[in-house]
Amino acid sequence: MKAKRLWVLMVLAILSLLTGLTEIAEAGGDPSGAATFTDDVAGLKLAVNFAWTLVTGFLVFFMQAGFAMLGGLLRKKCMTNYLTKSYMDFSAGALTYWLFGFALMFGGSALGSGLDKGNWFIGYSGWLLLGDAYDVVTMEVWLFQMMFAATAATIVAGLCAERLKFQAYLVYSFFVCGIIYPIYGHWVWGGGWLATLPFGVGARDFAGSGVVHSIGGLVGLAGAIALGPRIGKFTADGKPVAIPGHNLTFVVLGTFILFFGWFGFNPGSTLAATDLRISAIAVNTFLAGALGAITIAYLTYGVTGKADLGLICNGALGGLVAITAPCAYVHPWGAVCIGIIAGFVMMYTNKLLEVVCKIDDPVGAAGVHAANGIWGILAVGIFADGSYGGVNGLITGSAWQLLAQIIDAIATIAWALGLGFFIFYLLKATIGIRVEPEIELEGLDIHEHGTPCYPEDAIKV
Amino acid sequence: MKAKRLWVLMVLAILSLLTGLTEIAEAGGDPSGAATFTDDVAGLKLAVNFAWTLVTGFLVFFMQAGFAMLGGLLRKKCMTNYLTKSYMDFSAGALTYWLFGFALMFGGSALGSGLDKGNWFIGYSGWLLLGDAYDVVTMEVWLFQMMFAATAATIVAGLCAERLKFQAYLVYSFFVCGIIYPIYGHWVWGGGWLATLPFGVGARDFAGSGVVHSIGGLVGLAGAIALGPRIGKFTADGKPVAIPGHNLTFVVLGTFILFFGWFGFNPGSTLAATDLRISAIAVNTFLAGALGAITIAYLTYGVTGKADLGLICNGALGGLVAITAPCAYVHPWGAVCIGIIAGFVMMYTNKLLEVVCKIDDPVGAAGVHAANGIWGILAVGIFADGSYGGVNGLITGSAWQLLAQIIDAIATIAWALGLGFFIFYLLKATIGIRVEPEIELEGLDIHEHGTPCYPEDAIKV
Amino acid sequence: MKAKRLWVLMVLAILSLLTGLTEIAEAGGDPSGAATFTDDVAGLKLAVNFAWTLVTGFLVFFMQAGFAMLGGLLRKKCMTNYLTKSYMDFSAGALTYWLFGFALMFGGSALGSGLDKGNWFIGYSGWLLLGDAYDVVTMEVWLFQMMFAATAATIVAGLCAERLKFQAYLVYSFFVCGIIYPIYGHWVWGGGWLATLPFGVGARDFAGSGVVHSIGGLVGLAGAIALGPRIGKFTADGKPVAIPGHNLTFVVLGTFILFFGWFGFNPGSTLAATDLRISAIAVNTFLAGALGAITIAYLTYGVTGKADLGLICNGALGGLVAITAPCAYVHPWGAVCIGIIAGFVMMYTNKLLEVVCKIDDPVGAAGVHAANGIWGILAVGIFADGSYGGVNGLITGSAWQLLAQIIDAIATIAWALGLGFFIFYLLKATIGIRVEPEIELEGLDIHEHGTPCYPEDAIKV
Amino acid sequence: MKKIEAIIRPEKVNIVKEALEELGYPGMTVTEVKGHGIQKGVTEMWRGRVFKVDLLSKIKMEIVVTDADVDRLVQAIAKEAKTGNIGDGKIFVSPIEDVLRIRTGETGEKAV
Amino acid sequence: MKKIEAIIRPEKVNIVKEALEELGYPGMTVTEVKGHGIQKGVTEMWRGRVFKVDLLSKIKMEIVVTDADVDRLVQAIAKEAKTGNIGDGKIFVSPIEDVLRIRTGETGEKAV
Amino acid sequence: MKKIEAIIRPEKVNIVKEALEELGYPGMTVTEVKGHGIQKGVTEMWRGRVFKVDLLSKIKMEIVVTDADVDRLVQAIAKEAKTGNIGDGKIFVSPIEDVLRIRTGETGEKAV
Ligand SMILES: Nc1ncnc2c1ncn2[C@@H]1O[C@H](COP(=O)(O)OP(=O)(O)O)[C@@H](O)[C@H]1O
Ligand SMILES: Nc1ncnc2c1ncn2[C@@H]1O[C@H](COP(=O)(O)OP(=O)(O)O)[C@@H](O)[C@H]1O
Ligand SMILES: Nc1ncnc2c1ncn2[C@@H]1O[C@H](COP(=O)(O)OP(=O)(O)O)[C@@H](O)[C@H]1O
Repeated sequence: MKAKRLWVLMVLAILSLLTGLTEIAEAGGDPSGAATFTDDVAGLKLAVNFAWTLVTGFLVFFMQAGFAMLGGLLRKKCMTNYLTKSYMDFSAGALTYWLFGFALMFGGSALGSGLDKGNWFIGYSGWLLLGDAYDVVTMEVWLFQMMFAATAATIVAGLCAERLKFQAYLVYSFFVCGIIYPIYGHWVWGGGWLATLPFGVGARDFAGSGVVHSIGGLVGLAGAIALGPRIGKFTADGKPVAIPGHNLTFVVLGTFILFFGWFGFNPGSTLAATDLRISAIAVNTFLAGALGAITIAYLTYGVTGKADLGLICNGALGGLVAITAPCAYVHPWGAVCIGIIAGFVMMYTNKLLEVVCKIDDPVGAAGVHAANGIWGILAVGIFADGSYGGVNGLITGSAWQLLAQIIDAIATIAWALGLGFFIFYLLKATIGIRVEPEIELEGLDIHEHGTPCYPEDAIKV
Repeated sequence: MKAKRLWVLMVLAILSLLTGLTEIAEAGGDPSGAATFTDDVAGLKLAVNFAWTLVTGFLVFFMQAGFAMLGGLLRKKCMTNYLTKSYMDFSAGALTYWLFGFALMFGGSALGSGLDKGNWFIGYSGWLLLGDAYDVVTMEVWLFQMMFAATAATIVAGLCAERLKFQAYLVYSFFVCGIIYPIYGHWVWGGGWLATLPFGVGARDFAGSGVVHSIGGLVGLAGAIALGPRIGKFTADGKPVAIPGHNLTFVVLGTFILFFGWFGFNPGSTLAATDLRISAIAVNTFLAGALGAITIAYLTYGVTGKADLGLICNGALGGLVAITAPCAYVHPWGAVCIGIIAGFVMMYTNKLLEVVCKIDDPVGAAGVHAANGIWGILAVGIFADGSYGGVNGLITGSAWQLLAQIIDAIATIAWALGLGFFIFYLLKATIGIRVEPEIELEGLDIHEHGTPCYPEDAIKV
Repeated sequence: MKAKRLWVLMVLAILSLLTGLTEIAEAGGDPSGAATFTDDVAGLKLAVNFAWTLVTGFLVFFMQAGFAMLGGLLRKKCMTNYLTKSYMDFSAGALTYWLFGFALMFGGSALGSGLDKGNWFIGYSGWLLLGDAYDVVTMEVWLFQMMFAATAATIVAGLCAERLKFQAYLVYSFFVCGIIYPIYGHWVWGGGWLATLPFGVGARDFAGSGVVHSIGGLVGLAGAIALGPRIGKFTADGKPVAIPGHNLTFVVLGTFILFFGWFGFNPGSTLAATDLRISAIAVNTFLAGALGAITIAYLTYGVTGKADLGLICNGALGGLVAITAPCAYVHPWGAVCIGIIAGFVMMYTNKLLEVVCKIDDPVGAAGVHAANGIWGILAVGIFADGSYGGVNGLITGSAWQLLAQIIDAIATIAWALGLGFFIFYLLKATIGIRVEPEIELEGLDIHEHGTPCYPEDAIKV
Repeated sequence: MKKIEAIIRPEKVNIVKEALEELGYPGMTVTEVKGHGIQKGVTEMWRGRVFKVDLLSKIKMEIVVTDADVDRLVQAIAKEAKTGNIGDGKIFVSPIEDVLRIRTGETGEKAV
Repeated sequence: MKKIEAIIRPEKVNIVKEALEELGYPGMTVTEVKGHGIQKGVTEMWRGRVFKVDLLSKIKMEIVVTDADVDRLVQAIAKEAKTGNIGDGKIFVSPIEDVLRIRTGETGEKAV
Repeated sequence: MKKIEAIIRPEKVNIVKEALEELGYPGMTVTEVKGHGIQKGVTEMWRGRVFKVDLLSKIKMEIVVTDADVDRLVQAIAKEAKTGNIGDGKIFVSPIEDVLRIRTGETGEKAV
């Protein structure tokens, strides 16, 4: 009887708490959109841009599936683990970003109702989408930006694959989505100090070569260094050994899905279909991705006589990462140049890291995301042709913008590597980040998740 | 010579029949849209909403691919069979729905030209999109709704997998798409009795937790009961045995595709981008799906020390099913609560059905679709915050809406389980529903389709 | 020191060249869209149609992933090769189309700024999107059309699979994307002679049954003939032998992705959401695809007692190809008829080519794309109901349109087969088109790409 | 010592294993194989074309035992694996000259 | 009775099987294996890095026959499986002490 | 001639192969198998339900050698494959009556 009474009380307490929340929620903003939409040109403009932003946001969401499929570059025995991380990335990210990441990033940006408080370093309004932030415009921005946050976290999983403890993963992904990404994002997109640098028009990173890709790639790089290479990745005398993955069809599918999603990522970043530059952005995105792939195809075919499919996929992604920052500011021929260079940047960064630095990056994410993210930031300062947003690169004869971009690049590297090392070494010193050697040899799947990914397949010789 | 003449005559006859059809077709409506679209704000509004509804409808279509990929939860030897059913579901469904399902469901709804006849129980106009129904608006509605009908049928295939005769499948899927789903759908969305209940604003099921998911899940449950468990699913003394599937990568891919499609399913159900609430709907959908997954991840990790990937995917889908009805009516924090509870609902329903009721549900669809569909219907009555459509749940202090939702839930269960049992037991008594034990042991693929799904792979030990 | 100076000079030279390009680029057009978009109904209309065209274009892009997945119909040992070709198709295609394909096809079409020069046979303006063609409207058209060009090239890869040299592939794909496809496309869509035939309203091919699918399929057919069948495809006495592929799940996934993409392909071809006929187009696309699949399901089930999944997928694609030309001009019942017939066309074309002509088409692309492309062109002249674009088919009692369509069909066959044979036999006589028999037996993957597609799987018995 | 090599139907593996567990046996090694004896194979279909698959999936179970155990185990396997239809499989017995248990280094009968 | 164990190239399986069918043989069991003898392996590439694969795919065919049939079958296999290049494989012959046909329970030579 | 048949842990394949390479050996055939001896198997989980997998992945290495080489190789394998825990595997030695090298047609000891 008593227990029952307690239950009733608890339920009542929770309900009244919720009622309270609701009242706070109704403090401001326009949650239904009824007041925001008006039956005229202004209202319709809003509707078109809502539809555009949401649909492109959905495409960005789908990129998560693409990242998951890149797990084909790993061995069967670790695939369940990688997939679980892929899946948790955006799920846990969504929770963190809703709780405080969004407020840290866009507080003070005034992009929607309830985003009024923030300074040059950090935002602090819009928590939990409560109060004034319970507004259709604010939620539209939230949705699109949330998708980006999830992408940054996912990149880390690739670099740390096949050896990272699941527990350590849960902790770092919290930090990436909740702290490292949003604060840096605030500097560039939330009205922070990088956006307002006094050179050129301030640092510009249209869709996030730096904000999303460099940050993710560099934190992951810190993780890969802290973890050390997989057993067997280097011979006793330090020569790198190939560790083939298990399914190139998944890799190609993943690359296609990512490419598809990138058409949301870049053109969607206008947040407006009424900004007709979207067609140029889409064309540039397409050309840079295509040229990244072609460059690698001819490079590998030319050098070894074999067109290397795994690297071609990496090349395409490298081109896409590089065009992400400059996509709105350059001419299609600029995109072609950026894509070609991106292929080389991907290729030689990864070679350097593997052969010289002895870093083990199982999926090649460092070259794709970290290095090409930086290249993308710089490319704005080189190839911007002045036709959009007043951004003028070297080719128009001005070097100031490039200066702003260089500062942005340095800030990115410092912030992401710095905090990345801090977190990973902290975790290493406390809960530990690497699984036991036996577990690594037998594969993480059975030990951390209880099941192989392909229960009917035998383990490889 | 004679045969030739006969042919000519037949062709002529068919052509004149077709000409007749065409004339009927031109009886009313605006098939080209030239009269419907006007070059002003009203016309543009229509165009924006057309684009929105069609694009989101396409996303819903893509969910079929997601359902197909969930077949990774089954064994290799039955995969061709499952895929064939997945594929036929929407194909056969399209035919049935075009012929009469749509007319039964939306006749009388007045949502478009030619949908004028229907009563509280059933609609009866719009057959074959002929006559007045050959209209751009009516066809827009048809397309979006058709996608939903296909989803309902697909869910059944999962519950009956690995043992259902293909022939029996062809019959039941006809009934689900042509009768069970449309008539119930008419009650809720076509202006039938549930929508007009005199409590609250009448029963509300925004995007179909009940209409699509509960109906599909419950009919499937009836099928699973009528079929009995797969050979080897329970030991002699009734203990459930794990039967691992064959490919978790497919399961994760399927879940991602479904999640992606859900952004069409829920926000698209406004049929209008000018209803700016779409941003809130998308945010709610995202959060509930994410929280469903997180709940299961921590639950399984906490209890067994292993994060169970198959269940995490089920958890995500459970959260998405649950938010489908209330997505437009609740605050993001409501979506978070609904998602968390959905995780538990999925988990414990499936446990109950398996351990206590000895029902064999190979993919866990009962907990995901049937139970969370019901939970979604009820959640409207609890968490609706009054900000949209005048729907007020418990948290605003009103219980009337919850009453309407409870009646809706009861009607759903009675209708779907009742007709489900009727059809499956009727089929069992006539053409038979279950394959021979030898076929089941060797796998349905070779016997019913002539080919294994992976011709180059060996069968598992 | 000297080398360094040379570098500096080279960089400077390149930069000044680029600056030059930029100036040319700025010669005309509206690259930012700021002048094109106006804040009124006309501007909004443009924005809606931009959003529509781009989003549907993205869906068409995604079809590339679908084509790649159809590789499940091939053997494991050639999958890396097929995937590489799939990937390179659109990448290399993008480059070619940007350089000159687009100018050949749409020069003179006046669809956007800078597309002013061209005649009845060929266009010649818009090269590299430079000068006046650096314009948001022109780039919008470019993006959408580019996606189509890639599709045509991809189809060829399927017909030539498992035996074509990678080098030969690189050459022919250049010709298809850069010459064969664009020039023919100019005739139909760029204002060339077929579009302006003096019968009916001139030949009509709404979304490209002929332009994309027949061209691709027929060039591929020429390739398959020039190559000859795979070793073991026919017994010594000429009986065809089944060569099972490796993964039907991929095939089904690919078919779903293609179907999904087709909703961009067809409805997007209006290039305008303000053309409300898009809803009818989507409905017709859906029904024809579904009926193609159903026809084959019942046909194979009826004849052999087994529903053949590989053929069902082919049937669906056949229906989709066939409806591509007439999708905008017919009533849904017409789409149903076209889809049913498409199933038979696919089935018996492939049988004929295999059994009688001894042509080896590993994925069945000839029946799907070549034959159904022709059927689609003709279907316009039969089923067009006069409700859209003034196109009247046989069923309205007029035969003139059918005459125009027949001429179009003949032109298609002559152009594609003619040039196809020319190129493939030229290549055969020069660099060779077929790999050595040992390489074919061991699989192209290791020899041409260095890696099997599934490194952890054993080769089949 | 002898090696018992049983080729059986895949669907019989579990029941045979249970029967053996009751009798006790030192260990087993299992391989996925394909094969045919008198059995003619099945007909499959690929994209509408019928063909004969004459190598069917079977399971090979290898058990190395001391001479004394051979008969008992062979009989048990034969009993449980039997359906009476062609395709039931065969059991081969062959000599083993030495055994070494890697974990302990023991050899001969006690290592079995 | 003897067991003939032939390790051959995967692409030779069909031609060997056809040759055997003409001669007549009691049955066979086929396994996918990997191996190397003198053969040095092939070079593969993974994401740009070259490596040597020294275990190549081979097919193991096992045929248990009466002593009288051994030579005939071994010769036939050897003839058809030969290309003259390294990697052609080997044939091993080993003793089988007993055979049991599960379907009928027959043992010894008549069970082969 | 003898056949050495070693059942070892998959993760030990490379190290065993390297040890053998130093000693020199004529060739080997490797098969993916599953098995158990004293080892009890591991516990897996499928959608929340726990179950025991008692057949674990192992690698079978077969090496046919002349009688003289047997001991050396067996000892080398035993040494490298050992972890001291159950599941290390076993090595079986059995007689081979004849060997034929397909490439050359040689038979007997020189064909090994
Ligand atoms: N002589 C043999 N040598 C090797 N394996 C054999 C032999 N005979 C039968 N087998 C194996 O046993 C399996 C069952 O053979 P089957 O012909 O069905 O047996 P039965 O003779 O009882 O009909 C075959 O698939 C094959 O793997
Ligand atoms: N001594 C051996 N023991 C076991 N298997 C062997 C042995 N020698 C060769 N093989 C098998 O035969 C296959 C062919 O060997 P290979 O070296 O190519 O033959 P060859 O001596 O004719 O060149 C190898 O892949 C391996 O599977
Ligand atoms: N008597 C046997 N017959 C066949 N294979 C065996 C036998 N005993 C062990 N094995 C094989 O050796 C592997 C290792 O066996 P295990 O029990 O771990 O060895 P140990 O006796 O050293 O604990 C098993 O997985 C199985 O494949």
